[in-house]
Amino acid sequence: MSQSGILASYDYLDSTVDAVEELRKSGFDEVVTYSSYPEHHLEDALGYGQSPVRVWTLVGGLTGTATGFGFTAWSSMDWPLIVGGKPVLSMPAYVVIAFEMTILFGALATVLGMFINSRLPNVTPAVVYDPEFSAGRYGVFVPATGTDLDRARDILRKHDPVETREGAHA
Amino acid sequence: MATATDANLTEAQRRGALAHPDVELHEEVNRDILKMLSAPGKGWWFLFFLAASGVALMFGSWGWQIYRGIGVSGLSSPVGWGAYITTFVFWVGIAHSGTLISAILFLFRAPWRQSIYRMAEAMTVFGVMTAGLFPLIHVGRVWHAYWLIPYPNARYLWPNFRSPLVWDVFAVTTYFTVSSVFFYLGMIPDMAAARDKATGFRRKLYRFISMGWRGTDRQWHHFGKAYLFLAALATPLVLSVHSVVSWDFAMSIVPGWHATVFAPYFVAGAIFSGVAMVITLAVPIRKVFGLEAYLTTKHFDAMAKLVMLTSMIVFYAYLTEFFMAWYSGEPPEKQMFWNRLFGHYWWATWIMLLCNGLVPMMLWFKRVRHSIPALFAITIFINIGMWFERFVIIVTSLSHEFAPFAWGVYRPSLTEMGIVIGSFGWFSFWFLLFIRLLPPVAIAELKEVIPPQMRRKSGGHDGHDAVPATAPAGD
Amino acid sequence: MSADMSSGIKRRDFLKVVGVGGAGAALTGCSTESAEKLLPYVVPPEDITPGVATWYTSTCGDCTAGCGIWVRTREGRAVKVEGNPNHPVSEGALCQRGHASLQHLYSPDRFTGPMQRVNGELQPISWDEAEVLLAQQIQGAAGNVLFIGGSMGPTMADLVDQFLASVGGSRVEWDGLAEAPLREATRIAFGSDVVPHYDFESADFIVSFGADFIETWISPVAYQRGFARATGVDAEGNKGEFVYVGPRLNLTGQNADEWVPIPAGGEAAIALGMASVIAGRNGNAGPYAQILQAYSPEAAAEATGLEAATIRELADRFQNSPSLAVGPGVAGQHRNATAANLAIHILNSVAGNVGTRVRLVENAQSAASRPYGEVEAAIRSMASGGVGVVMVHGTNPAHGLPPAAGFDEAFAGVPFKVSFASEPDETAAMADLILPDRHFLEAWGDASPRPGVYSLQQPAMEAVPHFDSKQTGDVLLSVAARAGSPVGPATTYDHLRNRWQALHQSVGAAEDFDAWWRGALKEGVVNVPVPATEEPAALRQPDAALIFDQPAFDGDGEFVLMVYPSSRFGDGRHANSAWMQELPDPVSKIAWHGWVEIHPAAAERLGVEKGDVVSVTSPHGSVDLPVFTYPGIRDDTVAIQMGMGRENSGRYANGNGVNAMTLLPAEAEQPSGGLVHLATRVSVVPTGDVYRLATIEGSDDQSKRGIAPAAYIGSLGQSEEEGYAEEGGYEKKPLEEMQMLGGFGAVQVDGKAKDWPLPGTDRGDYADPETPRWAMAIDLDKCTGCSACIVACQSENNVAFVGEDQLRMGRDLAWIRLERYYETVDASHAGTLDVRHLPMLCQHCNNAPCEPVCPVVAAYHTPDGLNGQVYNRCVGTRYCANNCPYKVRVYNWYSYADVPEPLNWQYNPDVTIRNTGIMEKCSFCVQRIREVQNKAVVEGRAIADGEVVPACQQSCPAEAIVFGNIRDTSSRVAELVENERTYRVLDKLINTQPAVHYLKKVTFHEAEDGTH
Amino acid sequence: MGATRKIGVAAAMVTVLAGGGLAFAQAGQEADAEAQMPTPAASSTGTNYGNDAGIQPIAFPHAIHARDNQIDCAYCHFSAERSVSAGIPPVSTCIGCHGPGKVQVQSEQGQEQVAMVLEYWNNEETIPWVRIHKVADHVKFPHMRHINAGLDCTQCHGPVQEMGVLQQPDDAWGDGKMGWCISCHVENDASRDCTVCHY
Repeated sequence: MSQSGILASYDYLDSTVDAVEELRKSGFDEVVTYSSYPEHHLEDALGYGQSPVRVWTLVGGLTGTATGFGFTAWSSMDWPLIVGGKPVLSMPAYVVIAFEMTILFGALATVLGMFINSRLPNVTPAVVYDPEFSAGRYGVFVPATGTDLDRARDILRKHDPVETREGAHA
Repeated sequence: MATATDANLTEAQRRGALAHPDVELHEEVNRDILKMLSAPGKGWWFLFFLAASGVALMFGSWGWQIYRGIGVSGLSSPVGWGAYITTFVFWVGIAHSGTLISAILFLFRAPWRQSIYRMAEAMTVFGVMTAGLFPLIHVGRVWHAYWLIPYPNARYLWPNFRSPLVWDVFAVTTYFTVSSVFFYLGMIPDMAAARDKATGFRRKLYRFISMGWRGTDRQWHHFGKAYLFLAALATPLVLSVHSVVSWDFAMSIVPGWHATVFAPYFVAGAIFSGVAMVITLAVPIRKVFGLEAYLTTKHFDAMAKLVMLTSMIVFYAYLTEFFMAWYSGEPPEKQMFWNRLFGHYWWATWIMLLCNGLVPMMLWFKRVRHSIPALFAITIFINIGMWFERFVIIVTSLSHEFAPFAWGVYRPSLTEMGIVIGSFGWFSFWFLLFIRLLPPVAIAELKEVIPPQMRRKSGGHDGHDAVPATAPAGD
Repeated sequence: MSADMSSGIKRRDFLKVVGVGGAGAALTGCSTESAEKLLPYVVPPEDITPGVATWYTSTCGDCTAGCGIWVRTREGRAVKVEGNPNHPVSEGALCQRGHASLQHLYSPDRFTGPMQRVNGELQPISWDEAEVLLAQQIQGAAGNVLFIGGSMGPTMADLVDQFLASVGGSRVEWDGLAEAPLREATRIAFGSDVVPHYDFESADFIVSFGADFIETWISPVAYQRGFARATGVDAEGNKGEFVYVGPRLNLTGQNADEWVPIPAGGEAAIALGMASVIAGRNGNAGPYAQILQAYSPEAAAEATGLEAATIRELADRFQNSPSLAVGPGVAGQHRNATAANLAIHILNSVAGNVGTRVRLVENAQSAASRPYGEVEAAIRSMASGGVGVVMVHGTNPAHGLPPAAGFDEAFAGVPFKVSFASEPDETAAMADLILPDRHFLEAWGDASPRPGVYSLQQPAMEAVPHFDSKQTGDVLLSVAARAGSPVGPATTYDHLRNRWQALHQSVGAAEDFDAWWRGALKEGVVNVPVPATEEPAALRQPDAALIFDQPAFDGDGEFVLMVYPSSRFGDGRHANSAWMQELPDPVSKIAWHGWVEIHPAAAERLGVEKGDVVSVTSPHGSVDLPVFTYPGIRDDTVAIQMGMGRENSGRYANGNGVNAMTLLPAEAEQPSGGLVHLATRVSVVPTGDVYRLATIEGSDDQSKRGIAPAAYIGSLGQSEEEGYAEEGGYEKKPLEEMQMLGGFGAVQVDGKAKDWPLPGTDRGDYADPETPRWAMAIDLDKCTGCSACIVACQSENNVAFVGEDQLRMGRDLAWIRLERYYETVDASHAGTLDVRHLPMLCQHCNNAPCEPVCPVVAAYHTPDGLNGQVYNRCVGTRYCANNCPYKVRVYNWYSYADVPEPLNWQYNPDVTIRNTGIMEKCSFCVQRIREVQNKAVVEGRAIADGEVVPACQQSCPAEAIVFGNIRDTSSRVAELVENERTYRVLDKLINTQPAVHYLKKVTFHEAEDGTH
Repeated sequence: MGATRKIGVAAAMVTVLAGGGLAFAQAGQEADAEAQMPTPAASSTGTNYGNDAGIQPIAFPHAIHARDNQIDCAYCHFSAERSVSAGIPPVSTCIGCHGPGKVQVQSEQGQEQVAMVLEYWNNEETIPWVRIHKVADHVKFPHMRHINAGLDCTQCHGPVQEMGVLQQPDDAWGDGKMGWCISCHVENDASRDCTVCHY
């Protein structure tokens, strides 16, 4: 799903933040910013809430715990063999397995959650992307057409961008 | 020039400015780090050839061992575990620094982790990759080693989940998976950066690895959370893994192994050896790639202090072991520890005590902590000492167990030493590839602690001003 | 990866001959791809069922003791040798050499057929050609035929004598273990030209003047059993005493309650001193009264450095109980050996033991006893050209005689030399014609080991097809016929039957001969009753001049040299056997290589330690050997074992150790003519080299662990609490304290072992009371450390041998380790002696530490209480071995089971052969348990107590091992577990709850319990 | 038991795959057999002498003996009831029926085969039968226990009475692997202790 709009790149963080805030004030809610590092000023400017990734982590971890205990217990009872005079169902020993499964499942679920929430992997080539975004520049993309586009262009240009480009964003 | 006194900088940025006073621009970071990925010089090729020879030596020796039987090692009765398990524990220990630095220090917001954590994480992944081979090398019927993994089979057979070795399989594979994921996750933005600068094959490679990372606000948002949760999960994991490795020993009844102190003792030892190894590796990399601006004395100073702290914990654990043996009053325990100090392997024990207990005490002196050559030398001693620590724990205990008539000694064979030495080649092989193919210093995270460029200079002095969150556009 | 292991077992070749079934179960994969052939019989033998063992009775031919044996065969292969329970000599037991006879039967080094030496090289020829050749040579020799034989059964000896009478020639006998002085002394003392038979069982006080009746002396299996019955403590707490008098503790000496370390050659003085005390009271000395007056205890004390009071006290004890004195055996054959033997006879006689415990019926013992003097004469005759054809059978004088005897030179000069050796040896290496004899398990023969015992030897299998062998008796009969001087019967078998027909008549059996013969074959032995006691023979006036004083020793070295027979190789005849080479010597615990025993104090004087190589030089020769420091030898004596230093034997014997005989003079003792063994002094000089000995001994000190505690005889029968308090030293230790805190389950550690609940029963595990619970009890008061169990186990369980290099690394595979700890052994003082022997095998712990650590449950507990080891599941992490506190798990570092053909024929098809990378250990002979269970289920009955007998128990000559179902309260093992001496090794320390129970050794002194 | 179901599914898939493979292999073997053994095709009674007779020295038709003539298995495999091993009949057992002047075989192929048996007998040679049923060497299979428990020979060996030359039953019957043994032991409440079979 691609949207057409306008992209501006900036050298300075304060310009970028200013641009974003002005855009949002002007009613552009779907502004996308680019940066080469996690810049919380931008996130703040865009007004993010809690990430749903944490739910993935919790669910993954609990699934792991249940799997760890369940599987060890089931496999012990499936063919009960006595070792070392210990009970066939030696739950304390299985805590280790359950713990490791908790971590494993939790971690994998977290990564999965992040990928899904961040729309990764994203292999569609982006038209409006500047390789300099990964080096140090900041980018602001505003999906807009028609008069909105003109408005957005004005706001973006106001904050002294390195350049502006119009095109589609994946 | 950023100064730490800028009132408007975040705490992290202020600390970052202290740690990297010579790094000014985000572009500089990209340039300096990605420069390392350019065509390798002669020195790299020489090292790579050495490492590849080590790999050949290791797999050649292992192949010979599989062909002839495990008997080509020097292992025997009563010492059925020797250099292989020693090296296994050694590498697992090495592997601990990475996740420790990236996860625990991340959670504690330690200011000096950004420059080194990527290298440390790579060490973790390659360390586990090396360590993971050793149980396979060690078992007598490696072609049946997959029986340790619970997979559905027609025989209705499952592994014994009561065995610490099965715990170990779970712990080490979990650790490998999670640390690889962690390593990979942190690298995605940097791979995107590399992609945007690379051409040809490398561009394709990095494009594939970065999976279309653009650095959008949404991506950074979820990335940040995921990274935090992974760090939170990896922290208990890193503590558990070496605890589980220690339980391979502590869960047995062997005098010298069966001790409750083992889990913290091993974790501390792992951090100790891991951080020492980070220093050992960071010193030459810093020199070769000219990363003095990123790996500063402050970084080494901080790591040296961590080494010193863990050294004291480890030495305390040694003393605890000896004390408990004496206090227990049990002849097998007492005699085992007496044998450890003065028996057939006295030299190994004293190497361990000197290298791990005494030598790190030099780090009390600031001059030593700030001398890169001294740190390099000390950490080499620590690496040796920590290998011998595991050797002492494993071999002296087994050679002097409950039945006096069955006491015996163990001498590693040439094949065994070939594999142990080759494992360093195997580790270096991957590490050398890593520093040429992947950014060895975390670009994005470094930028996070380097004050961003601002259009509005704060009045008069040569620094960047803060971003007034609600300031109107000026100029 | 594992498929290659079956290549060691060539079923096809074997099955061509005999039949169907697995010739050995190898641990291969599940492949059915290989085109394995099943070869049935053309006509099935009546007595063979595939998959079911067939047993044949026979008589062991490995030494002159004549033990009756049972040979277990599977599909026609002999796979195990056991003692014949109905045979009065073996009574079901067997020594280590008897078990290892299979190694000679299947020795890969055996001659593949008759050979002729052409231009120095051996060339195969046919039996026809060989016999014709020999017949021609014998005709050409014109009556100058010399037959040098070993000790043979009566039928064989008779056959050889008939042959020699027919073709013209003479026979001499050479046996390195010949007891010529004993026989001569018996003749002088009592007029009976025999080796006496000794009854140990009825003695309460035994004195050995060096006789090693547990390892090698005369009839070790029978004597050891008698000894164990006499000195093992009984239900009433009675225990016979045993005093050992001699300069070196052999294994027999280690089992003594008291050691009187006299200088070499001093035993006559002590025996006479004791006899003089007794005779002074009862006047029984007969014609020796005068001599005894000269040899007062004081005189003996002066001669030997003992206290006269010690001798008097010994004499008192000797007189006051049913007593027996024996000795000094081959190792003590010094220049006055006949006198020493006579002195011991006098002692027995004055104490009234002759006729009861010393039996002199004609043909009392079949022990080898021909004097070396005869061989000396034969050598002279060969050297002077008086021999045209020499034939050597069953003996190896080129190795066994001191070089000074000149045998090699004289033998080499004989125009035609024939060897009947089945395996290569030093004498065969010089022979012109080799006519390989059958192994005794493939041949007919008989033995008469003691009065009234007639024992048959029958082939237990067809001759091993790899070797074109022929029984020497048959060869001789055939050659005699070809030489134109035939001897009566056509075959040895006919000859044997003829002779037994005479026996049939003399015993007056009711059945006709054929029925009686079949019965004899089935039983293996015919017993003719002899009187329980005989008229005590009176001492006769000596008819030879005898010197009872200490003998002369050659040279002026610091040490007296003892050359003693090996309990593994005898005089060297059993050396080419990997089992015997690999078996650690019961005394030194060293395998494969030789050593010289030196007292630690002497070693310190010399500045050497265990393993340092020293040069031992006598006036007759010099050898280099590593040192074994042994507190059980006087510090003025050193000792070297016989039988090693083979050069032209097979692959397992060659090059191990040195031939001790090269240090000895070739001298016949007078008047018996026996070869002197204790005749020279040696100097010992360190060479500076170090030899890494292959030994299983880690430490000889119990290190305060109470592994082999002992009980003072006076403490027996006192309150149980006290008995338990004495053990271990771990009682009331943290374990119980922690249990009181509720930290453990309902594991009870106090009280009797049998009262302890089976672990898991509280949870419902092992709930079925019908399921047996296997357990073992080992009485350490009976165990002598002879090591027969180790070889029996090796034979039963396909335990591979590993070779010296591997054993040196600690990789031996034996499932039983005979631990030997010293508590009090000190050559510097006479008195209490405490050597502890403990057979350490898998303890089958109920709380087995090895089980929970196995990642793949290859080690686990079976419902019938065994510590199971599933070979095919084993991955080889060796964690179980680490965690085994008893160190009884052994590991296949290589594929040791790939042995040269046809050694693999010995493999027991009921036991899986283990490949590389697999852990193994004692299984309580689970295959025997399952066999009995299968049988019982098919027959619809319960298993009786004693029906399951593991190989070690079956073999034990001392009857120290009892196996059974501990859940059955009436079983023998359950009864023994109730004994107050019962303890479980390390149990109090680590709560392993072993199924193997030991009964403490009982001492006559306040015992060190090994815990402090 | 959960595993049973899981494994059942897996087994079904394996069976489908194996079935195809087996058919393929069989076709190949048939060609081989024809090349090696010119004699047997199908007998006049319709009994197949077996499509892989080539590997056996004599194309022994189990069907004629066990089905047509109702000869008990234990008549020839004489030790199955009392031994761990079932026993391969000695040549004398064959001769007991097929000796000169005894049972006459009708078919031409059969006569040829009997003639070969007689040749072995006259030469006093054993017949080198090729083993078809074999458990791994680390597995102990006591025949007598199974016979005693009332098992029919065909339960493990397949419908031998329908076979010409002996062959392994297809995997649908049982693959002879451990899971198969265990399923039966579980069904019949027989011991699942490891050392019952492995020692």
